[in-house]
Amino acid sequence: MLKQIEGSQAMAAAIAMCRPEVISCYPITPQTHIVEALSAMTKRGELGSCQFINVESEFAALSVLIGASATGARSYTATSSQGLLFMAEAVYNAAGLGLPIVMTIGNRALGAPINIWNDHSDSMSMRDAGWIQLHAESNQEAVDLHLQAFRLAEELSCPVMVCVDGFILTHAYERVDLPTQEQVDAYLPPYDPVQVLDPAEPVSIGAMVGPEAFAEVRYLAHHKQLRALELLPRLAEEFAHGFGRSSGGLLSEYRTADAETIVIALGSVNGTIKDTVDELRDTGMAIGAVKLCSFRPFPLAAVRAALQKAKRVIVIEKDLAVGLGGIVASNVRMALRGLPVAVHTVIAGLGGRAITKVSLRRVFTEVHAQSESFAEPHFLDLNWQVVEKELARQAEQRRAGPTAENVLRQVNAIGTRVH
Amino acid sequence: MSHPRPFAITLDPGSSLHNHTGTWRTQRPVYLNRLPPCNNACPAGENIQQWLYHAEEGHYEQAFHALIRDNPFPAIHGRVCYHPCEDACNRGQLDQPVSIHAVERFLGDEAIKQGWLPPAPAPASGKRVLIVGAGPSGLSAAYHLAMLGHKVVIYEAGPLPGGMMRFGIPKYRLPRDILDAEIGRLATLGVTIELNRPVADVAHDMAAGGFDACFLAIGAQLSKRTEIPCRDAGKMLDAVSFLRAVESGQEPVRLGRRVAIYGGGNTAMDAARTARRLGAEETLIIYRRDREHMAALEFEADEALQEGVVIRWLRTIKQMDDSSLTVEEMELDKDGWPQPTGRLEKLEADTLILALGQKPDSGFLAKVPGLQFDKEGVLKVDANLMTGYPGLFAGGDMVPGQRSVTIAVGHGKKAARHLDAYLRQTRYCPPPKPELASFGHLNTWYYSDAERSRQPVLDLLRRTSSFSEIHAGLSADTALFEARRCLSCGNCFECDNCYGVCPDNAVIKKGPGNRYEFNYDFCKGCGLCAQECPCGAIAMENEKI
Amino acid sequence: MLQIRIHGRGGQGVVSAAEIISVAAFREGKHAQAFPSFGSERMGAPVMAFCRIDEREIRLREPIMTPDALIIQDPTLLHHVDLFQGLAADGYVLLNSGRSAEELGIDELFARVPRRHVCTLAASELAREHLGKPLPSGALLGGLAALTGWLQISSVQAALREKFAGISGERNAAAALAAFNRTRAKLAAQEGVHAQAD
Amino acid sequence: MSNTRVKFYQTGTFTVGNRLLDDSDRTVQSRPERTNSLNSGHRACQGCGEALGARYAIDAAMRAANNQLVAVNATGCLEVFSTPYPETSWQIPWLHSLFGNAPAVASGVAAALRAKGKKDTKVIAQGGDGGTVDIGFGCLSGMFERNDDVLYICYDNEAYMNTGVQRSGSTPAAAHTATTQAVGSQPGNPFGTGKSIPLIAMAHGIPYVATASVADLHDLEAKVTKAMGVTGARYVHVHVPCPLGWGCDPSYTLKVARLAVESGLFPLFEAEYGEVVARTPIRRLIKVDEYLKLQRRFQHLFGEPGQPAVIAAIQAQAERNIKRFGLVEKGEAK
Repeated sequence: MLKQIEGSQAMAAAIAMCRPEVISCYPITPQTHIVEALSAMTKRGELGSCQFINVESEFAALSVLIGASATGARSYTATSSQGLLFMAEAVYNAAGLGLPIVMTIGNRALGAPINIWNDHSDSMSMRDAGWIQLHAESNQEAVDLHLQAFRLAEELSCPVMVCVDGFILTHAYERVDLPTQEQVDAYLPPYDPVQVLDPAEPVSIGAMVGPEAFAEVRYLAHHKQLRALELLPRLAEEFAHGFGRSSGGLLSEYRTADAETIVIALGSVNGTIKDTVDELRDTGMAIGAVKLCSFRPFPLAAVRAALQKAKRVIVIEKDLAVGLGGIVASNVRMALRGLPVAVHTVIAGLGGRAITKVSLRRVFTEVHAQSESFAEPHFLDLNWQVVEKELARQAEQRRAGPTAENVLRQVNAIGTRVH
Repeated sequence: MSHPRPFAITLDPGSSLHNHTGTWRTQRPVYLNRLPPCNNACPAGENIQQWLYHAEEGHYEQAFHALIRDNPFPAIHGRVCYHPCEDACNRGQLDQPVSIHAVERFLGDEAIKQGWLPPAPAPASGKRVLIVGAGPSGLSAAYHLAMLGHKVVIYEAGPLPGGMMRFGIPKYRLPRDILDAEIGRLATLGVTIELNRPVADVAHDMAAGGFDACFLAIGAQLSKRTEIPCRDAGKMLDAVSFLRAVESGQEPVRLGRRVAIYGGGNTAMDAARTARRLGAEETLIIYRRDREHMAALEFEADEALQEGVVIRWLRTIKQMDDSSLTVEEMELDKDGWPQPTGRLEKLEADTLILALGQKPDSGFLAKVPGLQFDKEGVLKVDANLMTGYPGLFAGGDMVPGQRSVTIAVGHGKKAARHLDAYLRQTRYCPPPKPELASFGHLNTWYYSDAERSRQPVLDLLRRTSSFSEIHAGLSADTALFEARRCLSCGNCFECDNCYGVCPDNAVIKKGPGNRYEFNYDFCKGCGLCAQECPCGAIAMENEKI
Repeated sequence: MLQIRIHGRGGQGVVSAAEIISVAAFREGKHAQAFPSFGSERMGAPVMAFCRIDEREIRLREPIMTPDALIIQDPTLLHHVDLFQGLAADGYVLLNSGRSAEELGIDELFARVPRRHVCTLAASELAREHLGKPLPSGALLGGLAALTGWLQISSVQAALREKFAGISGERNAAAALAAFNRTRAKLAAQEGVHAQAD
Repeated sequence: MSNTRVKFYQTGTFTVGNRLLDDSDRTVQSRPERTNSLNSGHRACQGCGEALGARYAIDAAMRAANNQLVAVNATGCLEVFSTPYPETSWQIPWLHSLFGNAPAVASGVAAALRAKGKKDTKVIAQGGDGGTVDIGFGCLSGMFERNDDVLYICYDNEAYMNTGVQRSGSTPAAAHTATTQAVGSQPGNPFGTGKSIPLIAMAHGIPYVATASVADLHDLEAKVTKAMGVTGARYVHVHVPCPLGWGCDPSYTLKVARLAVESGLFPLFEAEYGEVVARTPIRRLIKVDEYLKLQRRFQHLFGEPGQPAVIAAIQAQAERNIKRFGLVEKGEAK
């Protein structure tokens, strides 16, 4: 059913239709609207016997789900930013124990300085934890990915993160086609765990494993993600069949057929990229785009196949591997190793900095024209004036004070400018 | 579950049983039985802890049978035994000793009340044994020999069986119906007692009666005397004949108003207390040493004092006149021996009873070849209580050593064992004694706090005016409680501590009466079981590596 | 594609206003996208919300930099925030004020957009009348419908009823209608003025 | 099983078993059919108090729960020695997640059971003092505050033994550990430390809180049994000596635990909804030195010159406990 609805509400509705049995959460912006909605539904009895648990920290939130999932309950939570970091130990543990928990990440920057706005630093920090990470471009896809996430998690017995850009999607009202309960039930069978805490059949879960078997356990975790590479397209296909629209999968291509330059990115920025691509196409530029949905597992083969015909690739990413550059870009380079394709990293949208068509257009054009001056990595819309001023100031006095505040003072206009 | 479980992180239950941690062990626990101090101290060799164990469960008949395997006279001993077992009882170091004698008496009295009898004796051996004297050791020997299948005949010179138990120990300590009841049980074993049957020539009587062996148990009937100048010998008599006269109730004994007793032994106390009961207004004990050196037991002296008997310590009698005694004050030298001071004093007394000890009347044995005596006529015996004359054994007060009813009964048992071996041409070797269970072996924390139960005592007035028994017995409840005060020193009583406290579940419980077993596959040898065993029935031994 | 930007202060329902516009547009079969200026919603802080309306799917996620219409819920912002930034040449401006645009001293605005595209509306007063509290959104949306003609007043009212359950939905709908009519009248009057001026 | 003392007969209810007790007065540990939830073959040190305490507690809980029990375990000795791949000593459904999250994981198990309508299955969480009073404290407090239907059992051996005897939040005053050296003006663990989680638990107003000791099995089992009969968040704090970390002979594990109780340093009590409702009186009151002397971690307090002032302070602490909880009854302590 079509609905004009806030992203968080839409996702909550979809998650509810997945019949979760235990939901546990701790408040942190910008994911809160999702769990608030689920809490209300639980209270209204719309989720049957589902238990909604308010806990004292994100660490506890995921820990509660570890217990619940190991007891055979379909388990869900959501978090963002610092919350995910505070969870970190449990994040690794849930994956290590192979518990099919689904968690929404309302992507948000990491402090300090504290910043509540969107980028991908948080989920990137957990990219090697053994969770599957799927990124949504729109709220429609956010809804659809949650349905696929539970299916995928439970088939593999592996936890899944659905990454949704904070505010940009979570707080955006737009048209969403919500599935019916019948459709969801048909797509998502009841949870049949591979291991469960049951007095009738006792097992010890979470043994200490020494050097003699640890490497094997890790390999098996890796192997699980390789299986996900096969499973994801199949589930997407099945989804398209059952719901009449395509969502998810490993990645999707946009006007790449004859493209010399291909832009690749995660999440909601793909919409703006597509509009920009259309405009540039109108000027005759051979440019296309690839939307990467699955970041973990990273679909090396699919990415290679999608990009190999291009002359150059631009990676737009909302994160920064400090001291290296792009995280997605490094993965893309790995996919393209051995091919004569130039990969350019564009660090953009950090801490909520708006990514505008204008800026993208400028960058795409520059790269397409193979300008020598293009820096690697390129920081989109970086205010060099401010940076150089601050660097100079730091150079002259040791006690230069807090950088963040100094920078703000220079850009004197908090929240009043559009960008 | 249809799915395969995750590798390594998920494990099947209880699988650690493959890991035999017993290999870590440098010491191993072992169960053992140690010798309880009560058993060790009992002159009659009773297995006290054993019969207490049955009594703890209220299985009194079982307890009785366990008891009479060693001593046929629980009702008597529960009354007259000086119970060295209680002096040895480890519980004495915790609160007060278990009142073993009270429980023993309860069992004895219960047996009489219920008419419990000894089990059937062993098949008849066809051997005949003569026993001279129906005192404690004679009767004890008779019982044991009969149980061993021999035909036993007792020749008793006196009119009634019991010896000193009847003619030495006053009624108020041992009622005669009790004495008769327990002696009576011997008849059921085919023991015959011929009364008023003195023996002049043992060898002749043995041959005449067709006896294969003989046990002499004539006791020590003769009072020792001392020279005291005295006008009227009639005013002086000896304790043994005094007590016998009172018991046999023949011609009335004239004592007068004031009676003095000379001596510091139990007999002196018995004589004094009997005199009180016969109406003596003043009863005075004169003893040449002081209280801590007296031969009588504490409680005997205490009870005498309670009953108004006066004791003059450190006095010797120089001479006796019509109604007075001249005594000399003594001083103890550094060795505790009395030395004259020359200070004299007069004491009023109408009668003087001498209680200066006894010696056996063994003259009639003079002509038996191979026998040896000391100057007091005490008959020498070897370690097996056999005299120099083959087949002739002796025990009780007539042989060297301490004298008490219980010692005598012990002699009877011991003699019976050796005599039986003699008759069967074998040797009797007693089993080796295990290590003594000392207080240090116990973990006393586990034992409940439980005060020793007291026996009711007759009020003083009736004590001094009648011969009725002073001490009453325990009720069934108090007897049970008292039995349960036993610490079971050195022997497992199945408290489950070892089974419970083993961190490795390495103790196997084998069910009631079957105790436990160690599972050395898993025992790491920590020693907790030994440390927490209340009764010291587990020891740690080094593993040989 | 139509782009609307709403300026106001936290707590004045700026974000809701954008959402309601999107719902109204959706009810008319259009694609719409509403989103806030992602600030931490502190009371009184200057906030913005955006709404896009289009016939086709809206993929663009950037903030609205060249609005076709501006709603200014709080005229006190006029002096320290660059409200008219990027306003289209023929853009519309609806101000919440009892005073006239002239009185507010924003003449420079008239140089950028046609005078008749600028309108003030005493939305807070209307809100007080209808809701009992000065929450101007409902009224302003009625005004917007009148000023721009992009939305049917009926769909605005329906959207308000959808957003605010029960009585407060009705009251908002009423306020919207009143504002719609008042604005219409005002515009008609202005037309008159200009007609004479020609 | 009630924890009223049966004093009749030799050892009354002081020993594990007693051939003359009524069935209802017998300990779970005395029964041949006990579950041995923590099975033989585990890798705990010789004389491990925690291994013992865990079997005591879980077996009792199993009996109370009719064997419908799930246990969650925090990281620590208990977890490491009981489940090294490829063997586990647990006979019950058991889950180990992390050091600091056992209470939350247990809440999750309870929630799942509730969601699935499995009312008969009970949940226990267990951990050492480190996992309970320090790193797991946040989750513990949360579980208490939500009054989740979980019994949390802390096996307190007063330091981080698994990592080599470092100080924990429940390490007693003056104790020498790898991180509290026995030198300087305040040798060993500085004073004013060591938090009482039982009291903190009481402050949450949860239905049941109790302290217990491996040295008093009847008491421990009675409390676990009682706790299992209560719904909501429950906490039982069990004192379990560590021969290795405390530096005493493995065979002294129970002796030392007993002395801790008898000296008043480890008070045994029960509380309901934040109020102390019962305490187990000291049986034979002793001075603290008797307890301290047996342990190498307190060795520096004795000998020449020794630390009489420190010992006096510890004695004072014991007397505060005795006064606060009324641990000495007239005529009770002998």
